[in-house]
Amino acid sequence: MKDFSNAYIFRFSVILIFIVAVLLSAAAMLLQPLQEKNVELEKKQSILASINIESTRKNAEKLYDKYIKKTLVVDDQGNIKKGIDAFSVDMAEEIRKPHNKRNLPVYFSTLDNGEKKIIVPLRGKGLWGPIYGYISFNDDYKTIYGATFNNDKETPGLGAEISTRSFQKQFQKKTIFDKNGKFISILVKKGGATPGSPNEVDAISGGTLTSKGLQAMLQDCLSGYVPWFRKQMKQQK
Amino acid sequence: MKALIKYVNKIKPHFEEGGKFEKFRSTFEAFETFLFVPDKVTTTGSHIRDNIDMKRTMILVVVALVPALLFGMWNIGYQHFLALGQQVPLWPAFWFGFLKMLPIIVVSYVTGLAIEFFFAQVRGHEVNEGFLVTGILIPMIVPVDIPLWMLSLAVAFAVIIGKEVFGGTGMNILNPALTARAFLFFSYPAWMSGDQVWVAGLKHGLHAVDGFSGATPLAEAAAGKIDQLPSAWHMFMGTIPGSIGETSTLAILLGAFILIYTGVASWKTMLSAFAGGLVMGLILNLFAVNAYMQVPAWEHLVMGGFAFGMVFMATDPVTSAQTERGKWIYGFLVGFLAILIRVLNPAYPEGVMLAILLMNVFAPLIDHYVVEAHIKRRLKRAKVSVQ
Amino acid sequence: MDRVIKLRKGLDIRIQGVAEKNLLSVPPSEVYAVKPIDFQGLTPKLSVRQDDPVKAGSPLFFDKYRPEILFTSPVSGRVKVVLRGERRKILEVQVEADGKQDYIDFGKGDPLKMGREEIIEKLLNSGVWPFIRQRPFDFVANPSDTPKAIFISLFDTAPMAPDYAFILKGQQKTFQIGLDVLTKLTEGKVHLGIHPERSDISFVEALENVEIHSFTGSHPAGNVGVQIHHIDPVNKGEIVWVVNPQDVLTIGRLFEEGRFDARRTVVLAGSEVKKTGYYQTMMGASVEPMVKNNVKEGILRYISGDVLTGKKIEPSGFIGFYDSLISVIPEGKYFEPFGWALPGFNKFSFSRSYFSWLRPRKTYRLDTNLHGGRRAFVLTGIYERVLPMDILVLHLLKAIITDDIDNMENLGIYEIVEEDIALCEFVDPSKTEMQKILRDGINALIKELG
Amino acid sequence: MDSEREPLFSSKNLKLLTDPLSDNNPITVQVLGICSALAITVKLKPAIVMALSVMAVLAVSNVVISALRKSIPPRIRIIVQLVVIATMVILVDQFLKAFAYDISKQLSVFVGLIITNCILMGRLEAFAMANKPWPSFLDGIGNASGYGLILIIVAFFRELLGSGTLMGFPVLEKTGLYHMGYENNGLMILPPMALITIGIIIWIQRSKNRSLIEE
Repeated sequence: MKDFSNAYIFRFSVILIFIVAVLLSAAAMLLQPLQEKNVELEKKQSILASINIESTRKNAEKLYDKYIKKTLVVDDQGNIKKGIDAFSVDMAEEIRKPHNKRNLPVYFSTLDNGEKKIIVPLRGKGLWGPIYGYISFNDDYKTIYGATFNNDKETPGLGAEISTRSFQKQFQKKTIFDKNGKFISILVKKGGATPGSPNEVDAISGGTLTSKGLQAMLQDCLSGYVPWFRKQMKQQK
Repeated sequence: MKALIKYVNKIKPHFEEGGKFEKFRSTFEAFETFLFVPDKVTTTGSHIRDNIDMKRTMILVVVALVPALLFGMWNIGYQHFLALGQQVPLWPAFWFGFLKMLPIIVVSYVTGLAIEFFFAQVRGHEVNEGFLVTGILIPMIVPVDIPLWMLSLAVAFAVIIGKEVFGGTGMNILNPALTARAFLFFSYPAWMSGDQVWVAGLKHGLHAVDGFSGATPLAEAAAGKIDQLPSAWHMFMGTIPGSIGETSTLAILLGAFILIYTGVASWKTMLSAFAGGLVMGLILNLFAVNAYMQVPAWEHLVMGGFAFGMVFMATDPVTSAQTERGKWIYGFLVGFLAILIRVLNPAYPEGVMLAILLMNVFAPLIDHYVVEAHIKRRLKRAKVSVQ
Repeated sequence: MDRVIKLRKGLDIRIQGVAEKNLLSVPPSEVYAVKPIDFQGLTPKLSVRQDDPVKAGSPLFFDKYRPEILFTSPVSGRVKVVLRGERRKILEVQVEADGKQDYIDFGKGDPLKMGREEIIEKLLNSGVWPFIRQRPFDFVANPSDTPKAIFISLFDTAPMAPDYAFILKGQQKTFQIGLDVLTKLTEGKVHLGIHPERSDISFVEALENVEIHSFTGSHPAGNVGVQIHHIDPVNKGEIVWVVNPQDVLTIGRLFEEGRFDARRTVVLAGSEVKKTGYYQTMMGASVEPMVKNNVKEGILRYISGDVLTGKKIEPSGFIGFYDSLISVIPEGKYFEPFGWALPGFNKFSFSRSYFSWLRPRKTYRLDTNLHGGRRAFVLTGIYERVLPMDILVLHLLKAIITDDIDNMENLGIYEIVEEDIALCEFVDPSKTEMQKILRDGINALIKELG
Repeated sequence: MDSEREPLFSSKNLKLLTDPLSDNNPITVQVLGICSALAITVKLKPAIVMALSVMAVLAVSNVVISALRKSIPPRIRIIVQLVVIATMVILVDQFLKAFAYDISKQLSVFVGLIITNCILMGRLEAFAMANKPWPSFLDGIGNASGYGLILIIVAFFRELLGSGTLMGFPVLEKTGLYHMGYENNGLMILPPMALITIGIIIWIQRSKNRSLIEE
């Protein structure tokens, strides 16, 4: 093999690095908007799913703009926080903060039939990794209209069942307050919900720990909204 | 019988080398040796041989399984009618369980033996007796409502992937019966866990009376409902939901006695496995931070499949450690890990299966070190004698 | 005699047909044979041809690679035939006795006053040398070696084995001379293994120049290999020699009388023998005069040696070079319907897998049926229970099967020969041919060592 | 192009393409790149995308290295190879994130891990450094195809048996198998099953092709 001088090696490296750097930065600059759009679209699809609207990647943008009319951020005292964009709040970060420091996003939606829905994000821990989703309420601020959950690592066939529509459908028409107006969230009952109970859903058979995680997530995330929900209820009266 | 012997002898030449059915020689051998102890005589070495052979050995294991099997059949019926809120006498309960169990056993044997014969044929070696035991073990470690096609698939997986890939009986690394169970557990978790699969009928929409959960003691314990555990006496006797053969520690101990007395299975493995479980249980008691960890160590030994696994699975001579010293170590670690996984792992309520399979993998390593130590001792002796 | 070595592992097979203790005479055999196949690893080269006249002590053949080792005729007469097998392998050299018994005179001598070289020469010339075997490998000893010790087991625990205390009785003087010869051959000691319950203590106590060790326990406690293992084990590169008790007498008589005197007491035993007992005969003699009209009906197997390690012979065959026992047992060529599933009150087994354990004193008419098919090794731990040595049998055999020379050496192939693992073979449910595997391993090892 | 030169698809060049498909398959014969095969073969679609990604990275890197082979200083050649691969991998990753977001999510870190795939470094070092760009290109395509082929076979079975779908299309549902009590096999979705499937492929391949069994 040829013998190369140190100077040559140095020159070669610099040129190589230069070319690579140009190539990569160009790609990054050109592609970043598209990539961010993808993340955004996914979030929008998920939000839409919680008000039972199926969307595709193509029409998600349009549908989101059509149905989601307003967003805001509240704190756990029920006060509105100004100057924060609800859509850009990262729930993974929020749930790590103490309750009184959290930014709690709220999405308002108006359906085709004129009904108003309120959507809030959820995030918590399953058995093996994070679980997350959105849950929507009727404008009585207590009856669930729809819910969607997702997971990264739950056991297929057991814990991962929370991502199925059939499991999520159970939440519809349930309520997070009891008759006396006390907040109790939704209980994911192992062995089956008490028939007729407005606060309980069936846990996944064999997916006990994911079900528990889901219940904890609902309790943790929803409790922060309760003061604001109560305020809204009062105003409505 | 004489006529049969005559007939077998008449058709025998066809199956020998050069005969027209030479290809089916191992199938013929299997049937011949099943019907008779053949007229083979010693040619080299010792002129007389012990009466024991692999068939006898394996059949003894099956005999040892009979108490647990019979109890399991009765318990299927007992649990089923209990769920309906009925108390039925011994025989109807047993009959119900027997009818439930029969197809499971038949499917297990038919599938497994078909594959064994096929491979013996292709490879031209004898059909090994190992499946006599595996074929009855598998039905005893599955839930009663298991769909038969799943069982059949699991048996096929265990025999092909668990055994034949490695070169057949004697070469396999993992216990075939547990391989089948692991296959089912990971493939069809909905049929292998939860509260509905352990009692006949629940999974198929039978509505249990109030207060009957169908959960196994392990599931109750894993869910933190320690106060709802059946009494230790019930768990020892076995009138609890669970895999078909695993519930009655008493019946299993009867089997253990047969195995140890006839010398078929190693008492060292069993004893050290129970010791290992007890030690881990005590360690957990010591550092208990939740109710499950406070469960008395000895109670773990009668819960779930611990006793069944330690007596019938851990002692499998092919997949356990093969040196005597190794058996002590192997057994202890199996028991130790089984309780560790059971209590501290949230996802798998029963740790016995995973503990045994894991130690199956490590058994050759244990043996390796035992043999190395043995060699070292021998070499040392050589040096001493030179002086 | 201070320390008794207690062996707990092992098994006394409860076989029917143990010989009664009475000395019987038998009409002399017409034909005698020396069989090269009795000697491990020997390549024989003939020194006689058919019809050559021989005397008692005339060489018949010798070792091709160690021509000083001669194998001589036990009787005087004429070479009747040289029987050959496959590839012209010499199986038997038969000598027809003339009834006169002319001896070659090798000269008397007092071993204690003779030099080592002189003794060895005398042993070699007379054909008595091959009675001395070496461990490892069970070959005829090499005259140029000096063993670290010599071992004699004065009792035999094999099934139906002769009682040496009974045979040796009254021949103490000859035995002592034999021992004196052996003391001259080694730098170390001559060790004598005895069984306090089976050996004649008064006989032993009077012996000189010998170290005595007591053993108790079942078979194979009487195997000299087992005794070596517990007294002074053989390591790689070491050699010890072993001699059978009756052969010590032959050595003794060579020095006492100056000739190769091949007289030997042979036990005829077995469930199929009508009149068992201790027959006064000669080594190499035909068994025909002993068994004729003296066995029961049926297809029988005649074995020169014990039923665990002996060689199959014809009813007109010859007593092996080292054997003091002829066993006759039934052949097991029969079918047994569902034999493996029956309770088996009548089936002897080391394990308690048949109900025969209910009667611990019962003896059995054991036959040569294999009782099952050959299988891969499956059970473990059973072999070590019948071998009172610190050896992992299963791992050693596996090392041999996989041709792993290093592990064969490490796991103790130098310490055992076929007779030591014969019991393992007996109890093996997989019906593996262990003795054959072991010999194949030893051959492979020797080939490797060159 | 010009007639004096070796034809583009001479038998020697064709062999570069076909050999890695079976007789010299990078996964089943050389046992390389197993790790990614475990992770991304749950579904067919990501497996195909992964196969194509590897093909793109390997073919382009092979050509680039082959073109530069005479000017790369031997002392830093490994680093240069690595830089070329890494650049290609990052580009592919960026493109996937922009244009095939769902699949890139399923592939997650495994696109990035193409960098450490031994097949790539192996081919660059063993082939591209010593051959002209065109054969190098074919070698890259061939080896990536061999890799991809196994990936796709494994993914086919894992998706079909594990999820009952192919490319997301519910084939088994259409056959009515579920009504008969059939259920998807959860084990197929778990990583060990990929290893076992590859094991079975190797088993079958070797029992058909005795020459692969080494002494």
